[in-house]
Amino acid sequence: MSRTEDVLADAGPTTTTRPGREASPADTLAVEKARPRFSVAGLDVGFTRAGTHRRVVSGLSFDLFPGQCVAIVGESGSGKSVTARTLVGLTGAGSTVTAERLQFEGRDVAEFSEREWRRVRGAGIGFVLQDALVSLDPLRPVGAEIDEALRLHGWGSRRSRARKVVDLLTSVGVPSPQLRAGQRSGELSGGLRQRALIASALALDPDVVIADEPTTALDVTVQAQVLDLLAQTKDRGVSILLISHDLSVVARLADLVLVMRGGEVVERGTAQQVLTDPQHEYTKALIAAVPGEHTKGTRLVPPAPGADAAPVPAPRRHEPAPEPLLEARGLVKRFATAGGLRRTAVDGVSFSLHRGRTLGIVGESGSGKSTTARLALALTAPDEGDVTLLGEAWSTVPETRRRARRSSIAVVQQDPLSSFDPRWDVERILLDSLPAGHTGRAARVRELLEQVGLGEEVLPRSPLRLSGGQRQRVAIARALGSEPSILVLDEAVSALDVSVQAQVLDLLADLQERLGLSYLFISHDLGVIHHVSDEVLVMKDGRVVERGTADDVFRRPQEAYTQELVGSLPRLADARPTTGNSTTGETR
Amino acid sequence: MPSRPPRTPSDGRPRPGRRPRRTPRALAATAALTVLLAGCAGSGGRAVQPAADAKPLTGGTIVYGHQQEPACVFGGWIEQAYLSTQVLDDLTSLDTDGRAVPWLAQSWQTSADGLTWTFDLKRGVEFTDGTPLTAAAVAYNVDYWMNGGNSTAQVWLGGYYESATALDDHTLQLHLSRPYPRLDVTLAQGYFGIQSQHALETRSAQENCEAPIGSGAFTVDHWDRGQEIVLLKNPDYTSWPANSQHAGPAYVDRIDWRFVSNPTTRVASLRAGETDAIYDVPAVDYAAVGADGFQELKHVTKGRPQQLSFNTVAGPFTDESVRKAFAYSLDRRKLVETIGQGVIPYEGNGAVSRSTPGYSQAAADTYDHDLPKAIALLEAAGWDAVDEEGYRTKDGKRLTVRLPYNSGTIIDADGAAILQGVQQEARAAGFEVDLIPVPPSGFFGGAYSKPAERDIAAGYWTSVTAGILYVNWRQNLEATPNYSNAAFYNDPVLEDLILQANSTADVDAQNALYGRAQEYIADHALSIGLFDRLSTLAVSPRLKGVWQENAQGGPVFHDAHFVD
Amino acid sequence: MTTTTSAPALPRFRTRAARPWGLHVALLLTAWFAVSALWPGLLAPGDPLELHLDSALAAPGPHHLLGTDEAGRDLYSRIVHGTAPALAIGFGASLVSLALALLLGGLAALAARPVASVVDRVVEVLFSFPSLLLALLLVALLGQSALTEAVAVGVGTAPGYARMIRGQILATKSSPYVEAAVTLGHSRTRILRQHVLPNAVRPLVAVFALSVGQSIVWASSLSFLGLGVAPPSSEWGALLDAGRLYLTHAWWLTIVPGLVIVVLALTATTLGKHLQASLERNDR
Amino acid sequence: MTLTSSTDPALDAGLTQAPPSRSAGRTARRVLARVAGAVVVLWGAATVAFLAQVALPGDRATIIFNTRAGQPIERTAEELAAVNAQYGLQHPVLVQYLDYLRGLLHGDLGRSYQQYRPVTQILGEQVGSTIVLTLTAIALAWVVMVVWVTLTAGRGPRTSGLGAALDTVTAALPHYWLGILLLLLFAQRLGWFPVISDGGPVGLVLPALTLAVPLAGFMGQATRTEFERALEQPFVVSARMRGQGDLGVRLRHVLRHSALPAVTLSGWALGATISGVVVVESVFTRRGIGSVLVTAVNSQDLPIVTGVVVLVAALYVVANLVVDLVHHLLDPRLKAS
Repeated sequence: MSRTEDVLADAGPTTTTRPGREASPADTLAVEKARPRFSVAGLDVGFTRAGTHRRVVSGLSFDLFPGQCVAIVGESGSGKSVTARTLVGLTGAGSTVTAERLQFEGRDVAEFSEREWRRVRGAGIGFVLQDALVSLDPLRPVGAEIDEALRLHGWGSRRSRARKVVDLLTSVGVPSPQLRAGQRSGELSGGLRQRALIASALALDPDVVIADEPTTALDVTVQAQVLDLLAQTKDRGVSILLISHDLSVVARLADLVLVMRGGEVVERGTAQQVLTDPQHEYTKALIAAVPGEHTKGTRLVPPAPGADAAPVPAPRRHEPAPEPLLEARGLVKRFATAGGLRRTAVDGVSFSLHRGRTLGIVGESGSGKSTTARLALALTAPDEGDVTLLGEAWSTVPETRRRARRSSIAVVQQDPLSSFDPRWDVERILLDSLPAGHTGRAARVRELLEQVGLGEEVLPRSPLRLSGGQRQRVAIARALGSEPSILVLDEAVSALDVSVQAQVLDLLADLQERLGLSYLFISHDLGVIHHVSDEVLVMKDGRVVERGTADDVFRRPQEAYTQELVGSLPRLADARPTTGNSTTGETR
Repeated sequence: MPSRPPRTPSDGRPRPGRRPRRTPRALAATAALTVLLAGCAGSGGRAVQPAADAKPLTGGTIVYGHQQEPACVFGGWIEQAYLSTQVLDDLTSLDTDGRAVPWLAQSWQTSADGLTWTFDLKRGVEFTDGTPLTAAAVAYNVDYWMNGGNSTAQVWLGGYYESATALDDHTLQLHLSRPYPRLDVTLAQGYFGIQSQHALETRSAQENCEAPIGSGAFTVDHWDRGQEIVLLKNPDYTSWPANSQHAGPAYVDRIDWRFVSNPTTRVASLRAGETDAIYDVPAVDYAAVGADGFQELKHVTKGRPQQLSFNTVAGPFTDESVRKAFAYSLDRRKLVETIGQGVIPYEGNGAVSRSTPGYSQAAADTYDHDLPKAIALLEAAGWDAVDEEGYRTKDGKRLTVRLPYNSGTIIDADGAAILQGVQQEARAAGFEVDLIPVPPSGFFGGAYSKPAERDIAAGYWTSVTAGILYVNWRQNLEATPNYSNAAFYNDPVLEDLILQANSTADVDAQNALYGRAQEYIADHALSIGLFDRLSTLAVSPRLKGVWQENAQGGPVFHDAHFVD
Repeated sequence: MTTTTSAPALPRFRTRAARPWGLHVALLLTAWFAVSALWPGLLAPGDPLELHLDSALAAPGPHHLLGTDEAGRDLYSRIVHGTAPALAIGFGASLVSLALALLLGGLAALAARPVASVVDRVVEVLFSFPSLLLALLLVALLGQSALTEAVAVGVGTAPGYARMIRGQILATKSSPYVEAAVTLGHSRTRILRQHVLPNAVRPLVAVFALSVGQSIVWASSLSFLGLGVAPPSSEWGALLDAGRLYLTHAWWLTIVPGLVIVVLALTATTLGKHLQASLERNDR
Repeated sequence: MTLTSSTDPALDAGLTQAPPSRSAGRTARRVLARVAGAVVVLWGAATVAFLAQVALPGDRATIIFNTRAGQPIERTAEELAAVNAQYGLQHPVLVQYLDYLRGLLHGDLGRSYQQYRPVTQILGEQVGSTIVLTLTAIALAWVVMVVWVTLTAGRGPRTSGLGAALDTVTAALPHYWLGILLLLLFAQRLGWFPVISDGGPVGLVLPALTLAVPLAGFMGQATRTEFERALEQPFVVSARMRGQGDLGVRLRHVLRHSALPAVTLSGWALGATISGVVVVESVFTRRGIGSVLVTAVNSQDLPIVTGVVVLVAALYVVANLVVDLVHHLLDPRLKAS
């Protein structure tokens, strides 16, 4: 067994394989007869930074057969992306890679020179990263990016490459490809640019496509299109290694699912097996933590080990009072754009929020939901319409008169860190949120911490030194400081890992129950909205396209847009039943 | 001073193989840096001597590196006089003995009462615009100066000049109100260059400023401001002065009169062969440049040396014994000789420099370094207390004296260093000298020009005779103001002495009178000398025949020629 | 003029944590400069202006560590004693610069529309003056002295910082934490006092360090042109200018003061960068 | 001919560009605003320069007279009256100012007190040399900076550390010191370059280097940060995943991104470089507006000083326009917004 330290900058890691046991029979699920395109056994990856060595992947093994999709699922820090990069020899500076076996097309990748790697990358293996807005060079036309893949591998002449680019864009379903080839990623919609990125990965017909979070940051409808595109690719016999944090995304595509945590695979099996009948506690918790229709009214995190493991129904909420706490009527907000044009961000939005209730606003990016939140908070004034708070005028009075009343409405933002003054520790942040003249301030701060489930030890710490979940809890505690009756939660859980998100969502449910809070809950995530909301507004292009109770909207959508939205939502239940069609892929 | 390699005899021919092969540049740079930091003496280039039998050439361009760029070619400043001399001819020229010799005037007489001067002009002289030199034109020039055309000429003749008349085409008469026997010598300065009357009358101020029309050996071709003035040979030159080394137009075709203000750069440019001659070799380089085979010319300008004048109407120096104490506190000779590297001559006389006719050695030797005497004088004058910083006080007031000086133009770097030495030495006696450098703008704007603003004035004033005393010491009276009286010293006795001297025709008698005036100034400690102002030139050995005119030490290129 | 070119005053630096020796050297040098400025007698007991006419232009050696000048003054003593004036000018200029920048930048970012746009224009006009040109004008206007030099350099470098402060305040004003404070019902003045100003001013600590180094370089440029502090002050720029005449014979008179200026500027820059990096580490 | 509008909504949605007529109007408005802004800057600069000179100590006529004569003495009233009349200095300041502005509008910057020539003519002779020097220096700085950063940025702690350290050191080098070192070494000792920088290209090398090296260091600091940031961007990873090599990534992708802040700096650098030019022209005995300016400030030649100020402000305005243009070329995203 040998091990090579690789501390050179940017040079590909020197990979050594060590002779050892063959991969266990369980690893090779369906197609033993075909040679795997990737064969990985006992892969360890570590990084040495500032003198300390940290193992980020341990003992990973799998085989990727033609036409098969292997998915690696895990939360942040699970080592899934490092794995993906290791497979193409770009683990990064200061990395150490060892493996019993690490073969591509039967060849030991440890033997690959950098030159060989460059031949393999793009031609043999295509790579799709998340969010083409940043994964395609934002300063170059997408056509040039695709062309680059062709050019680097000596494909054709300049003229023929230009034709090929158009063909490729056509093949991934990009309309008017000639025009699009000349545009930059920033000028394309999210779906189009992700397709262009995939086109660049498929340019040379690689046998393997590695897709690292290919749909993260995409709107749900676009996500569905991209997943379909990957499915078609797979059907052509291409092997796909899919990396995602989202179990429901891999459900559609994966034949084999590996669940990783802390660099180790905790569970492996077919998609159906893993998603419907998880064996490992972590997988179970992960699946349980995904909010959605089925979780409505339940806790996402089991109370404590040893206690009743079954989801406990969250206590029912108060009956709505007749008078709404917050009411918006016909809100319109326009913004001037750089060219001197005006864009209507919010167009005739009305809603009312009652005591103890949760109003969910869901929509894709640019639908105007965040502007609506700001209008509700009176952080910006509507061009038309008005907002009343506790029955009194809110949006139309001057800020000086609003100030005293602000204690009754508070906000939790998406990125808690940026919402804290960087100079302040937690104690100062919380003290600052208390109304003036409050007596027993220290006790109140402790009470707030207790309410959000944090201990006193965080008080002297800077938010920078807290985990994401803790930060969001501090943000919630701050919002509770003035004892508000309404919380505006603007994508408050969107940046969190699913298990942390689950904890925060449970916390919010508890607080609502205990304090009788009303929530204006804004999210792009239909599952979250379905989980938390009593009533739901679906927004598109600044307008409310559908409204109703959560169940009505999500189960029986009336409008075409809502139907499309709900239909695009990947579900765990979509898991592929078998891996049978991977053999058909092989015949290509 | 680090040692210098011995001179090698040279045959003037290129010596293949003697030049070291060029090493890779990086290596050379490193080596050079090492040499640089090792502090090896600066011999960037040694002059290649021409062969002993080198033949004189005609033609060619002299690249001359000068220090300061004046605003105009003709004017009242010495920098302008240097340039004017190339382009304009004076009525007279000065020979090495300080006597006037013919130039545009081939002879002249003074009337018995000394009030009328008659000049007989050279025949057949033409200005470069084709107009002839006539007595009327010269008379026009004199009136032009006196009406503001040249402020320095005005200062010289003001109070003496009455009128100029042309008796015929070639006979000019100047009428004076008082005798001025040294008029012929005075007229040899560059401020008295004769221009074409036609050009003065018809051309714009700008044209006459940039390219005055005279009858000189060169004409102004053009002026690249900030870089150079290009002078072209006047091929029809006929009016060379009597002390010229050859008859006929200039040998060289052209002079690039380049402005290189930094002294170090000037020397380096000469060594590198980028210039053929340079003005004002810094004292520190003087010996090395000469040793490396360049010809050096040195001229001690006549007139007022670099000196310190005391304010006699306000401040501590109104007390004569304080002035004397100041003089005794300084070891001026040692200071000047150290900082001046033995090149700049020490000058004890504050009134006129050693090269000025009538110079008084006695006046120069009045004050030696004598610290106890200085202290005794101060204590006698009531400055008997010493404060915690070592300065003398009187009635609780510190003995502080302000010494503003114009940095850059009037006091050069060496001068500034010497003034700092003065400050340091006077401190030993308990003077606090407040050195105030004033940039030219402030200086010429009249800052520190009033009695309440300064205690000491530093500066020089070149001239050809001790007549400069008249400029510097004439009383400053309501009716006849004299702002050039830097000591603000109004003393009819001194003024009488000077006026008497100015109008004394006999040279020895005149010099005796001037000497008495200098001693008067020294005895009353009105002004003490520091050093003589030098005008130095360094010339490439390829260029021969350059000499310094005797009025102000400017370069004369009329006789200059290259050799090969 | 609507400028899309933003002020370059504060390029973002990254400092590698793995390179602390740079910081250590800088701290050591800071200590040295501090002692030189406060108690020069400790490091150089001799009188910096004392003439040793017999050993003029002596090369660096055991007797005179860094050699002597044309009047035999000891260069080492002069450099040590010149620290105080050099630093005083650097600090003074930085104070003037940042105070002016704070005023202009603060007005541009916080004042009512008409005032702010007038201030914007003023800053723009000042910005179109190269620093040295502005400084030259001021020196001519106010005469030649250390104070003038500090003011001139300060005013000359202020517009860049003014833009930086304006940007900083605007960024802070629209930051989520200020918005969060608004939703807490805090008053404008409280937010300004509590969040906007402290956070906008905080990076200035690092900028100040950078600015001191820069100011000393600019000030010495003025001295070099003969428009700065005049000899016999031992201010470094003045030393350098005076030594220029002896460049080929006594290189130490020019090279050494220049080197000291460079080292000081580097020290200030290093400190500033580390301060900035540590602030950024705390911020994000 | 009939105009048909596209009825394909899918296509329409993709084409977000505004109709040409409106876009032209917008462009015209933007250009107008730009020009108005430039005029304000020029007017402000001219005014500040004028006021500064009016506030200068000392009587202007005296200065004009004394500088011409080379004597620092008081002048008589008659002497001064003549000079005052010649330059209109007897008028109230406001009248002088209005005269000055009127002249500016006609491209007349006045007449030099000392040289008796139109300032435009004086500056016209000098500005070429300065612009050549400045542009050469900026170009040289770019070349040096790009090569150095591309070679050293993001290459492991030792190499990048060395690269960054050199940036810092060079950025801290004062022009006068670097200039003197180069002059001493390469002109005086080695004789590779002339001591006096005349018009020729060889004489340009040392002055341009003197200006370029600190500028390269300064821009290098900003570029290096961006460069290393860009190297970590996902699009770099995807380019490498496509088979692009390290140098290819650096040159084809990263450089363009990292150049943006340096482009902004270049506009500012023109100002800094002009400050440096004043010093460099002095060190290398080079003609140009720097040396004219120092001479003019010293002799209080008001029309030249104000002329230089207006000229530099104009250069600044032009430089910023160019920077904007280059910005748009490098980053087409700006056009859209």
